Amino acid sequence: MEIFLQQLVNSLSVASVIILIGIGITLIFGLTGIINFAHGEFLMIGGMTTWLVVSNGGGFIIGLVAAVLFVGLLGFVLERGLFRLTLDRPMNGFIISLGLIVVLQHFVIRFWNSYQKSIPEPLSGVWEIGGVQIIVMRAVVVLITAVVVAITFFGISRSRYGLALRASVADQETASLMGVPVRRYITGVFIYGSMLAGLGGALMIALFPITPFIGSTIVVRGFAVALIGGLGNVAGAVVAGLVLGLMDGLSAGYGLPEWTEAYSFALMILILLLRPNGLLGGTAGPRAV
Amino acid sequence: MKFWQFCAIAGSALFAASAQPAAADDDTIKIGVVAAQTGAFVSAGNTIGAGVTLAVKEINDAGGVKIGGKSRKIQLENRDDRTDVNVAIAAGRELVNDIGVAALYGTESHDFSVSMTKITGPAKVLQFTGNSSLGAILTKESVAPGAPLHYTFQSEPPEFQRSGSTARGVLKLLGKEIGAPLKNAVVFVADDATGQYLSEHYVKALEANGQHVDLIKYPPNTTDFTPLLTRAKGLNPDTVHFWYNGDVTLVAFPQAVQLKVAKGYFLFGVDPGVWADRKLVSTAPVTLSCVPMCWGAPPTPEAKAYFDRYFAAGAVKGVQSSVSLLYYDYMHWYAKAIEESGSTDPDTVVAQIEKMKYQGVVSKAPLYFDNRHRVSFATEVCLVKPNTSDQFECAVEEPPTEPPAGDNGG
Amino acid sequence: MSNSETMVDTAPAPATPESEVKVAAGAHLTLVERLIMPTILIVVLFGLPWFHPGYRLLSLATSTGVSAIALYGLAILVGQAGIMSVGHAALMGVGAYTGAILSRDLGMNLWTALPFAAIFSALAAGLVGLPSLRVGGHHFVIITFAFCGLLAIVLTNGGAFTGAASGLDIGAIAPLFGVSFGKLQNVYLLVAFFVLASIALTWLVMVSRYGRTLRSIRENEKLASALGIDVRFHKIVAFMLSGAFAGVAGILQVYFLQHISPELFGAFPSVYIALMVMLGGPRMLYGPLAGALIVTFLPEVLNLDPIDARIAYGIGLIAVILLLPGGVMAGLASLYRTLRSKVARA
Amino acid sequence: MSLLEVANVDTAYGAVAVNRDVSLSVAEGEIATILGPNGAGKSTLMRAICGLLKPKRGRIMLDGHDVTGLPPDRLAKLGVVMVPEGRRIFADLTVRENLRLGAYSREDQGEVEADIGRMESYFSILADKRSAKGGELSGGQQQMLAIARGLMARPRLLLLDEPSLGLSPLMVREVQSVIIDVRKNFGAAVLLVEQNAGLALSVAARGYLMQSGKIVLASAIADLRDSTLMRELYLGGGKRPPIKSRDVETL
Amino acid sequence: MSALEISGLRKTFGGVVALDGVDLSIDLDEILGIVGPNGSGKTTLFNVVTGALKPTAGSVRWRGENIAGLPAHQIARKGLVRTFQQAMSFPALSVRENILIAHEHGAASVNGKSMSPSDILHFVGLKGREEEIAGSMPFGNLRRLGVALALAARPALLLLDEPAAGLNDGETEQLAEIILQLPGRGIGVCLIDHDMNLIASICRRLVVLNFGVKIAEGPPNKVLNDKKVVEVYLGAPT
Repeated sequence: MEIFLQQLVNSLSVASVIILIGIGITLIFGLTGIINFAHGEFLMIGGMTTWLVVSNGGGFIIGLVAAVLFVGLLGFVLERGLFRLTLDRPMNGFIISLGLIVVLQHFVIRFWNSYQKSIPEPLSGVWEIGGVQIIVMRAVVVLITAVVVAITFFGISRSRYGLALRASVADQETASLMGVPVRRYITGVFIYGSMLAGLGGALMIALFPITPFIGSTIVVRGFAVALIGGLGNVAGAVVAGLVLGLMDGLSAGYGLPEWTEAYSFALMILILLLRPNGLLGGTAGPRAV
Repeated sequence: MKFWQFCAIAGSALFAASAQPAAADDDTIKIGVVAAQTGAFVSAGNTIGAGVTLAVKEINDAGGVKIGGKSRKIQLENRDDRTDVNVAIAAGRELVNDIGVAALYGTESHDFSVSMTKITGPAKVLQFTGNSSLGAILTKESVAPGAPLHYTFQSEPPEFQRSGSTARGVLKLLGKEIGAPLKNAVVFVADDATGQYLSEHYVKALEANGQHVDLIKYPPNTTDFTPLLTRAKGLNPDTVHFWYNGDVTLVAFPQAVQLKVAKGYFLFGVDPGVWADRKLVSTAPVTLSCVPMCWGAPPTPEAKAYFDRYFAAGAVKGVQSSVSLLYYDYMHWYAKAIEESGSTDPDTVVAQIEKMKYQGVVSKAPLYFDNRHRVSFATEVCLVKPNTSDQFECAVEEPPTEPPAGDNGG
Repeated sequence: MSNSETMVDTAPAPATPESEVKVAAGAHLTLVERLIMPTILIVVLFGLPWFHPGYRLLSLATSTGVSAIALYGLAILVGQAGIMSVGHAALMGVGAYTGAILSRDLGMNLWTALPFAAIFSALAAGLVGLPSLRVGGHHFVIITFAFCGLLAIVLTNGGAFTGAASGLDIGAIAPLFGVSFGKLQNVYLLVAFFVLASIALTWLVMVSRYGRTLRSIRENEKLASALGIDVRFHKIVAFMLSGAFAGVAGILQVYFLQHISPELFGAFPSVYIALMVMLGGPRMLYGPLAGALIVTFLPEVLNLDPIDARIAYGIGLIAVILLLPGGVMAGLASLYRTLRSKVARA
Repeated sequence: MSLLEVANVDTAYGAVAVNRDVSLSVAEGEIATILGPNGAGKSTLMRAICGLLKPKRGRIMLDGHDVTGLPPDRLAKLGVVMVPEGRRIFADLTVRENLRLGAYSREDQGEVEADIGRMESYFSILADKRSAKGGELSGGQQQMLAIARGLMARPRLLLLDEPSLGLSPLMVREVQSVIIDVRKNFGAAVLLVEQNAGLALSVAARGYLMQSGKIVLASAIADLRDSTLMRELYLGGGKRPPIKSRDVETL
Repeated sequence: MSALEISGLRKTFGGVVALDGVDLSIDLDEILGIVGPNGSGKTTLFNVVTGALKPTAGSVRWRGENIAGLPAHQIARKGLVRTFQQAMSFPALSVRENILIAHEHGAASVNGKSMSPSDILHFVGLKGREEEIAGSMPFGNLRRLGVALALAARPALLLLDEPAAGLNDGETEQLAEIILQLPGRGIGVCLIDHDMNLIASICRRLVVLNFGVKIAEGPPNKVLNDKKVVEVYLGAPT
C-alpha cells in the first residue's frame, strides 16, 4: 500500500511538467492549427535560462521568473516573426517548428555545449508521511503547477478573456464578428503557452539535470496530452496529463518498465483513431490544410 | 541555361578538388581517431581523442617510433563522427582508404564500432575500439588470422571480468560499511545495447557473490526514476546498483536516497573526482567505480602522473575522463609493438600484440589480449565516506579468471 | 458544417485578366532543355567514381544516395498525394530488419531479400495507413510520429529476434553477374543505380495516369471521388508505394553499414527525412535529391562546423518554407523560367 | 448623413471578382434589405461591410468616417455587428456565455448583466435555456440567440445575413417580428440580406436588388415588390433582365 | 421505369431534417430542373444521390439497382456524375491534366456517344487552353472546366449544381447551349439553379423543394405560377 501511494505521489510531479507543456500545446494547436513541435524546445530553453541564472549566482526564484519571462518573449518573437506568416497554412507552421527544433537545440549547444546541466536542488528535504516519502521540491513543483493550472482554468472558464478565447478556438470568424481581436489572442496564447513551457523548464531543472535534447521527449507527451484531452480543452489537458503521468508511473512501477514509453504512444494512437476529438471533447481539430 | 552550366562547373571543380590523392609519406605512421566531438556521445567521444593525442605527443617528443634504427613520427588524424553513423563510416573510410592509417581508435558506440570493423578488417587496419559488448562478436574464430575481426581489439575486459571484479569490490566495501550481511540487490541498467549486454553478466556476478538479484531496465532517456525506484524499494533491497552511464547514474542516485530505497548504493561510471568536483554528499553509503580506474583517486603513482599530464593538456574533468587512459595505453602499446617487431606490417604487428604483455599505466599487472582480442585489467572501486565529498576508500579488485556458473563469459 | 447548402453564397465572377493566367510549368520546354537535367544527373551520378573523389566522399555519397531513395518515396506521398508523414524512418527500419533477419534465418542475400524488404515495408505502411489515413492530415502526421517511436521500442525489446538494442549484423553484398561488391565504388554504383531507378520511377508516377490520380486527391478529394476515384484506396496504395521505396532504402542501408540497430529508425531520423523532402521540393522530380545533397552531403563536403551547419540548415529550411514554399528546386525552376522568358524577350 | 454609406465597392476572392461598383446606404434606425438570387454576391458584400473581407476598391463609411478595411473587431467596437449566415452559434458555450461574448467589445462591462436580462425578457426562450449549451438549441432558437448575441454589442447597425435560412414558416414569421422589434426596441438600424423575398419585403423600408455582383435596382420597398424585374429574377419568365454584358472573353 | 428512381428519400442531420421523403424520377433524355430557396435541400439531394452523404431512409434506384449508401466513387463509376457549386477543379493542375483525370476514371462503361477529352474541351470552349493552370483561370472558364470534367467522366446522368452561379448573361447562354445538347448525346441532366430564366428556358420539367419536401412538379410555366411556389419565393400576399 505504501508503495502504491508512493507511486501515486511520484507520478504527480512529472504529470505537472507534462500538464504545463500540454496546456500550451492544446491552446496553440486548438487556436491556430499549428503543430508546434518546437514547444518542447521552449521548455528546454526555460531550463537553460534557469541554469544560467543560478550558475551565475542568481537564486532559483530569479531563475524561474527569468525563464518564464524570457521564454514568453521568445514565444512572442517567434509568433510575430514566423508562425503568424503560416496561419493560413498550418502544415508549413509544422515544418517551420521542426526547423526551429534544429536551430534552438544547436544554438544552445553552440554556446553552452551539449553536456547535461543541473542546478543545486532549490529546496532539499523529504517529508515522511506513513512511510511515503514526499520530496519537498517535488511537492513544491506540484503545488506551483496546481496554482498555475487553477489560475488558467479559472481565467479560461470565468473571465471575459477566457470566454473570448474559447469562442476563438471554436470559430475564429464569428468570434471576430463579436469584437474579439482574434489575432491578438493568437499572440497572447503563444506568449502564455511559451511562459508555461518556460515555467515547466525551470521546475524540471529544479528536479533533474537536463540536456539540450530534452525537448523532443517531452513534446511528444505534450501532444499526447493535448490530443487525448481534446484540442483547446484545458481541463482535458489536465486530466490527460494526470492519466499519462499515472500511467507512466504505474507501468514503470508494476509493468515492464522498458515498455513505458510504448504505452503512451499506443494510447495516443488509439485515441486519435477512435476519438479524434479527444476523450473530453475539443474542437473537431484544426481546419484541414 | 546559366545555372546548370554553373552547376556543372562547380560540381566538377568540387570533385576535382576532392580527388587529390593522399601523398604517401614514408617518414610517418598515420593513426586515426573517429569519435564524437559533437552530438549526444560527446562526453565519451572526447576522451578517446584526448588520450590518443597525449600518447602521440609523448611518442613524437621522444623522437618517434624506432624501426630498424630509423625513427618515424606518428601523424594523428582526428575525426568527429558527430554522433551520426553515416559520418562515422565516411570518416572511417577516409582514414582507412584515403589517408591510409595503420591503426584506428574509436568509436565510442557499439553500433558505429561494429560497422567500422567492416572497413578496417578488409584493409588490415588495427582497430582499438568500443566497449565490452563487442565481446558478442569477438570469438576465437572471428579474430583468427584471415578472419574478419583479426585486426579488431576490444578496449575493455570481458564483461564477466569487469562485472566480477566490480561486484566483489562493491559488496566488500559496502558490507563493511553497512555492517550487516548483504542479501538482496537491485540492478538498474539502461535498456540499450551496452546495458542489455552487461546486465546479463553483472547479475550473474552478484549472484555468484551470494546475492538475490532483481533487474530493472530503464528507457535510455529516463529522467524521473522515482517510479522505478519505488518499485525497487518494494523489493526491499540491501543494495542498489546503477549502471552504466555516469551522467544518468547521477540523476537517479539522489532520487534513490530521497526515497530511502536501500541501505547502500553502487554507481558505475561516476568518478570520485566528479564527486568531489561537484561537492556531492551522501548520507547513505555509496561506492563508485570507473573504467579503467578513477582519476579522482588514482591507485598508482604512474596513474596519478598520467592524469596530471592529461588534465594539464586541457582535457575536461568529466564522468568518463578516465576512459582516455585506455586509449593512451593502446597507443603506446601499438608503438611498442611496432618497435619490438621491427615492422609496420599489420599482420606482424597483430601477431606481436597478441603475444605481448604490456606494462602501461592502466594497471599494476601487465596488460594482454586474450585469444578473443579482449584485454584484461583490474577494476578500481571506491567507497565514499558518508557525509563527505572528498573522502574515499578505494581498492583495486583483480578480475576473476573464470566466469561464474551460468555466465557464458561474454 | 453538416449541410453544404448553408455555406456562404458564392458569387465569384470573372476577373482574372488573361495575362495573369498561369501556364503549366513544363509546357514550353524544348527537347534539349528537357534532356539537360537527366544528362547531368546520369553523368555525375555514374561518373563520380572516375573523378577519384576519395573514399570519404564516396561513402558520404553512398549514404546520401540511400537516404535519397527513401526521400523519393516520401516525395511521392507528400508531393503527389499531399499526405505528410514523419514516420518514414520506421518504414526504412522495417526494410532493413527484413533484410537482416532474412539473411540470418534463411541465408538470403541482398538480391533475394530485396523484394521482401520492399513488400514488408509496403505492408507495414498499409497496416498503419488503413485505420489512420481516414482521420485526416494533422492527426495522421502525429500517428506516423508515434508509430516510429513505437517501432523503435519494439525493436529494442524484441529480444534475440531483432537483436534487441545491439541490433543485427549482416554480411557483405553478394556478387551479382560476376560483379563483386567488396569495393566501395561498386557499392556506390549500385546505390547510384537505385537512386536513378527511384528518380525514373518517380518520373513515371508523375507523368502517368496514376500520378494524376494522386494529384487529383491532393488537389480536391471531394471532386476526385465524384469523378469515380476511390480516394481512400489510392491514399493507402500511395502510402504503401512510398513504404516500398523506404524498404529498399532500408535494406540498402543495412547492407551498406553491415550492422543495424533500432536507434537508426526512431522519430528523429524520420523528422530529418521529412525536412529534407520539404527543403528540396516535394513536387519536383529533382527536389528530394537536392534535399538529400543539401542536408547530408554539402555540410560534410564543405567541412562546415557541424553545429553551425545545423543552425544554418534550420534557418535555411525556415527561410525556404516562408519564401519558396515549393522547396529549393521549385524556386530554381521558377527562376529559370523567369530568366528564360527574359532572354526570349530580349 | 447616412449611418452606413457604401460607395463604389468592388470585392473579390483572390483573383475572382464578386461585387462590382456597389453603392448603397442605410440611415440611422432604418431597415434596409438586399435581395437577389443565390450567387448574386450579397453575402460577400456583407462580409466586406463587417470587415471580414477587404474591398478591392471603393469606400465604406460609418457616420461619414472612412472605415474601409478595418478588421471586424474594430468595427464591432464602432457599432457594426453581423449576425452571420448559418447562425454560427458557439455550440460548446452556454446560452448565457454566447450572450456575454456578444458584449465583448463594449466598454461598459458593468451593464452587460442587465442587458442579458433584457435579452432574456425579450427572447423568453433564452431565459428558459440559459444554461443549455448553444448546440442543444433548435434551429429557430439558435437564430434567436444569434440575433440576441448580436444585439448584446448594442450595435448601431445590425447586419443580418439570411436569418430565415432553414427555418420553418412559423419560425420565419417570428424572425420577421423580431427584426421589426430590433429597430423599435433596441434602436439599431438593420441591413438585411434575404433570399426569402417575402420576409424581406415585409419588414424593410427600402431595398436593393442585386444580380451578378451588382445592384440592379434600388427603390422603396413597395416599388420593389411590384417590379417585374424582381419577379423575373425570382421566378423567371419574360426576358432576361437588361444587364450590360461584362468584359469577359467569349468562346 | 425511369433511369433514376428516388423514393421516400430522407436525410437528417442530428435533429434537422434536410430531406423529408422526396420522390423523384429522371429519364436520360430529359433535362430536369430542381429549384427551391436556399436551405431547401437541393444540394443535400445531390449529395445523397451521389454518395457524398448516406441517406437516413429511402431508396435511390439507378437502372433498377439500389445505390443508396454506396461510396461516391462507385456511384460515379455507374455513370451518375455531378458538379459542385464550389470546388470545381483541381486548381494546381493544368486543364489537360484536369480533363485527363476525369477521362481516366469516371464511368466504367461508355454511355451514349463517348467524347474524347479534346472533343470535350472543344465542346465547352476551352480548346487551346490545355496548358493553363486551372486555378489561375477566369471564373467563367473554371465553370466550363467543371462541366467539362463531369462530361469527361462519361456520365449517363449529369447532376449540375448551380452551373450558372456567378456567370454573366453571355456565359450563361453559352452554358445553356451546351446543356441543351446533352440529351441528344444520350446524357440525362438534372440541374439545380437559381437563375429561373435559365431553368425555364432549358428544362422541360421542374421540381420545387422547400424544407426538404417536394412542393411542386411539372412544366416550368405551370410550376412557376403555382401559388405555393410564388408564396415560397415572394411571400404570401399581404
